Amino acid sequence: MQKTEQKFYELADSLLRESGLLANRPSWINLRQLVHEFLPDLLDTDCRSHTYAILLVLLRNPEKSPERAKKLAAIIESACKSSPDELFIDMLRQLAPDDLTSTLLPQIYCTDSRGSIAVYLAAKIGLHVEPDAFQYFLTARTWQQTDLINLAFLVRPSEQLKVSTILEQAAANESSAINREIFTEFRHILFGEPPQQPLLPDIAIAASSGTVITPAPTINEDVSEDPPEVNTTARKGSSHRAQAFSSRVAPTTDAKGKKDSPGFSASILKIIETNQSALLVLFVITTIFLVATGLSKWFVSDSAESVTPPANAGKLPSHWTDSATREKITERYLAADKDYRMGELYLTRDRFSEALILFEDALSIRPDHTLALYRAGYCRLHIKDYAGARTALEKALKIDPTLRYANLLLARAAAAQLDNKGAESHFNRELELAKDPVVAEEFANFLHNTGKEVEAESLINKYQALYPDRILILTRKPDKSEKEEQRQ
Amino acid sequence: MYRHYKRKSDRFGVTLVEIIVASAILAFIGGIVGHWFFLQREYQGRIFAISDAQQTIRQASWRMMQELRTARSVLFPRINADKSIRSDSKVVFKSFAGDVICYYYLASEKEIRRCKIPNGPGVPTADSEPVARNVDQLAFTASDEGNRIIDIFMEVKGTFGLESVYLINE
Amino acid sequence: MINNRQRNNRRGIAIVMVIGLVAIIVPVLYMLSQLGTSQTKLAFKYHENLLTETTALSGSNAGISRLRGNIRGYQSLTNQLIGDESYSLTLRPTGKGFFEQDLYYLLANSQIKSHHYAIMAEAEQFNPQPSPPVLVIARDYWNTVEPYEIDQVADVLSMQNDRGVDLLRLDETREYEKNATPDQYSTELLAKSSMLPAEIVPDWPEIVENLKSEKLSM
Amino acid sequence: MKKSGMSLLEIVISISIAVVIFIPAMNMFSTTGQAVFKTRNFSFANSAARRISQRLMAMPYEDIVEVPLPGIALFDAPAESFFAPFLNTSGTNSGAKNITQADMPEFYSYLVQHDFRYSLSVSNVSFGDGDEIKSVGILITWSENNKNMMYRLYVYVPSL
Repeated sequence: MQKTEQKFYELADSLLRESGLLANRPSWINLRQLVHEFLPDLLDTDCRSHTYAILLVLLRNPEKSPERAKKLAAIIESACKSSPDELFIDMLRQLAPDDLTSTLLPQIYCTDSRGSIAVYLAAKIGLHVEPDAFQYFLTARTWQQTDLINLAFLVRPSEQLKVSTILEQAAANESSAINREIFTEFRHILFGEPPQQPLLPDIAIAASSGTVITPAPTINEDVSEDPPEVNTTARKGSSHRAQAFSSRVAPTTDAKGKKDSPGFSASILKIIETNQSALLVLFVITTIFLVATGLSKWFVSDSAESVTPPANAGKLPSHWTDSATREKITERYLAADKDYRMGELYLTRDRFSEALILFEDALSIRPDHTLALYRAGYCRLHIKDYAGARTALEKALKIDPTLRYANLLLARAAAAQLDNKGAESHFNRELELAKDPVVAEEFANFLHNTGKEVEAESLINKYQALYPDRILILTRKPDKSEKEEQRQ
Repeated sequence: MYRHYKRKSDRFGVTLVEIIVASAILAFIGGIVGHWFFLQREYQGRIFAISDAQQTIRQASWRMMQELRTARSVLFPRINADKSIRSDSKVVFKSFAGDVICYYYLASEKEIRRCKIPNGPGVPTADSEPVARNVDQLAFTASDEGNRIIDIFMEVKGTFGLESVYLINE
Repeated sequence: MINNRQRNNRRGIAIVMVIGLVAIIVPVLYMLSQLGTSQTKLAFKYHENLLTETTALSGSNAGISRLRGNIRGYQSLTNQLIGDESYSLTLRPTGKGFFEQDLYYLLANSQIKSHHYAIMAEAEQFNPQPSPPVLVIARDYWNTVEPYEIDQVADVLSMQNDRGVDLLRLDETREYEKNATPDQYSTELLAKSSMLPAEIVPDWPEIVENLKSEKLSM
Repeated sequence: MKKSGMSLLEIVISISIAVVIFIPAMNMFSTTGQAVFKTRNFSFANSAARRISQRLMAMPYEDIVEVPLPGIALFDAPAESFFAPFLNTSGTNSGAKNITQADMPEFYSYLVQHDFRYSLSVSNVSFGDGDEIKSVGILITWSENNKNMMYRLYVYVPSL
């Protein structure tokens, strides 16, 4: 039996070295006879390589028989799990396009390495598919760049435009962004500068680390044609290496097993290589984190241990920051404040003239002291210097338009000068700042006393509704004498 | 014919390698963030402690001050015979209504408590809830002859509270 | 050339980073920042609380000063200032005393944002001499953080009622003090010693002694 | 063929984003820490000012005098100031404690570290015959992150 097997391999090797269509080669008849007579079902399970397995199927089964297609499919699927050799590729070239479309092309849909290798093989043997097929291929799985380039070889050069158009339309109707992207990328590859020959997929490199597979120097564009004339020495060399490879790898056909041991560190390296930039960014972020940790430690630390006073301890700084208002406080500011507060003390006794002097003193140090301006206006109003009051109050409002009661005092000043319109507008402005019922009551009384009873009534009603707890009343204008009596 | 081979489920797959890379990065970031957090927790802890301490001091001070403000006389502590100041961990005073009120520090529980002793018939009653908890140190200091000023010094976890109350009523 | 797998990895990393940032760091920092802000807010609230009290007290002092300066009659002064803070002051006459002195309710109020502080006291202003200052006696100060409007009769009545409860109790304690002899008074108080918290007991005799020495006699 | 990985531009952009996110984020944290410590100082200044304001009510009117800036330190304060003597749990003057390194080390170091001081700005108005009123500005100053801070509290004190 072993002898027969040996005979088969010898005859098969010579057949493969011969040229022309398989069936027309001199060794074909002898080999076929051998297989039919002595090897009816031998080698089905332990064939030396996928190349011989295919040859065996071709020798045994008639063309277009379902059995032939089934067996071919099984062999090709198995072959796609490992790195293909040139001999096998040459063998595929001998297959009819019909055999290939039903056996090799379905493998392209596989998500694992089979898909990549199937595309590579199809490109390598110059298989072409119909233009409308590409959109299905592209959406069936995720595609690596290498696979896409190989897939581009499956497009007939004359049909590139057509494929592109179809993909463009498909992209327009596609909802998935990933698919649209892949369509576009494939179109770019089609019109870009493609490499001269199909690229061996990444997975194959990783899986067969160390094995070099010499690609064919030229590519036959047409499957139906005879295999191209190739340099026999090169062919020999490659076939030997391929044999050596297949004999070494063949016993462990499980792809995963192959990947694990020698491929792991390589794949880690690959991950690091491919994610170099991302890792760099991570490194930078980490550094920032660590630096920031140090910084925050420094910021937050309030070392209770140190008993050393600050460098400027006990010295008079140029300014302080008010901890409540964040204002810049200088000695000048404090000096003005002191005068202003002294003025306030006089006001506790209604001594307006003395107070005014002090407020003016404060203003001579700090002309933008809003409250001193307000108080100066207040004093001037009481000593009946209405014009002076207005100037001071308007100045205060210019600095701080939201200052409360300044508008009220302006209204009083205007009222005292019988400028009813001015008074009204100041009253209104004051009420815009705050809906103060006391101000509203005063305004309503002012309106009442100037003959605008209706407005006065509506204002008082409005504020009465706003402040139901208070009693707001319209009163008759108090007599001068009454006011004086209150003051005594 | 190609439509036949279309396998939708493969379209958005994630490979083992991707998961490994993603989790490695996540673990890396997690580690860094964790480390950072660990360092920050120390400061955070301090900040929280200070924050709590301040709140305790404010609440306790305000509560005691409000009652002391309208009180009529401080009964204890009072300045020493040689007119030097005197401090104690409790304060006893006659309230606005004439009753005897005591705020005292319970060292074993680190609490400030309040007790009301009726000036007249009736039994003393202690408040069920303490005025403040986690107080490390408390001292009431009398410094004036009129018994109308009482200083409060409190320490909660390294944060110090200082108060004085002037009794407005005679 | 960027292949698909790499692109997916990068996208994955980007997503992980973004999620890491958003899910972990941002909430933590937000929480921490809230802590800082809430602390500042609390400190400010307390500061405002104390400031209203100090300002109201100053207002009350200003009121006494007005009475001493013999600025009499119904007064309602808003927006009086001390520092940057304002207070309101109201002198509400309540009648005449035994010695023909004028009696007032002296009301001072300060408000900063939502914090109120009102001080109410009874003030007696004796008959003015040919010129001020006039003798003024202020007593029974009472305070509240309730937002009373001191220039409103209704609110002043409410304040009076609130204070009245404490004043009634004051009458009781005063009665008790007056009716007991010093020895009776101290004995009864010393008897409470057994019911006191342990912290007070050692100093109780001293406290009772102080109470006894200040006991009202008439 | 394009080159694998990220372009320099992408790296620069991602780093800038990282920096832009992390630096303010870190600042946010340290700001929080600072805020709490600042708040502690603010609250303390607040209560120190209150302590003085309350004591002003009880002390003799004529003793309320100007204390010019930079003021008197709260630690190692001279005798008979607002902060000295500070505590005394004994029955005699000899037992009085001050805010010194020896008597109250922790409190002392806190005050020294921030150089807490007080000043008084006194405005006095006399209406004659001993009828006077003072407006006292209580200024508490301290140092915080090399910044000079001030807390101000004003109070009226009438003569009796």
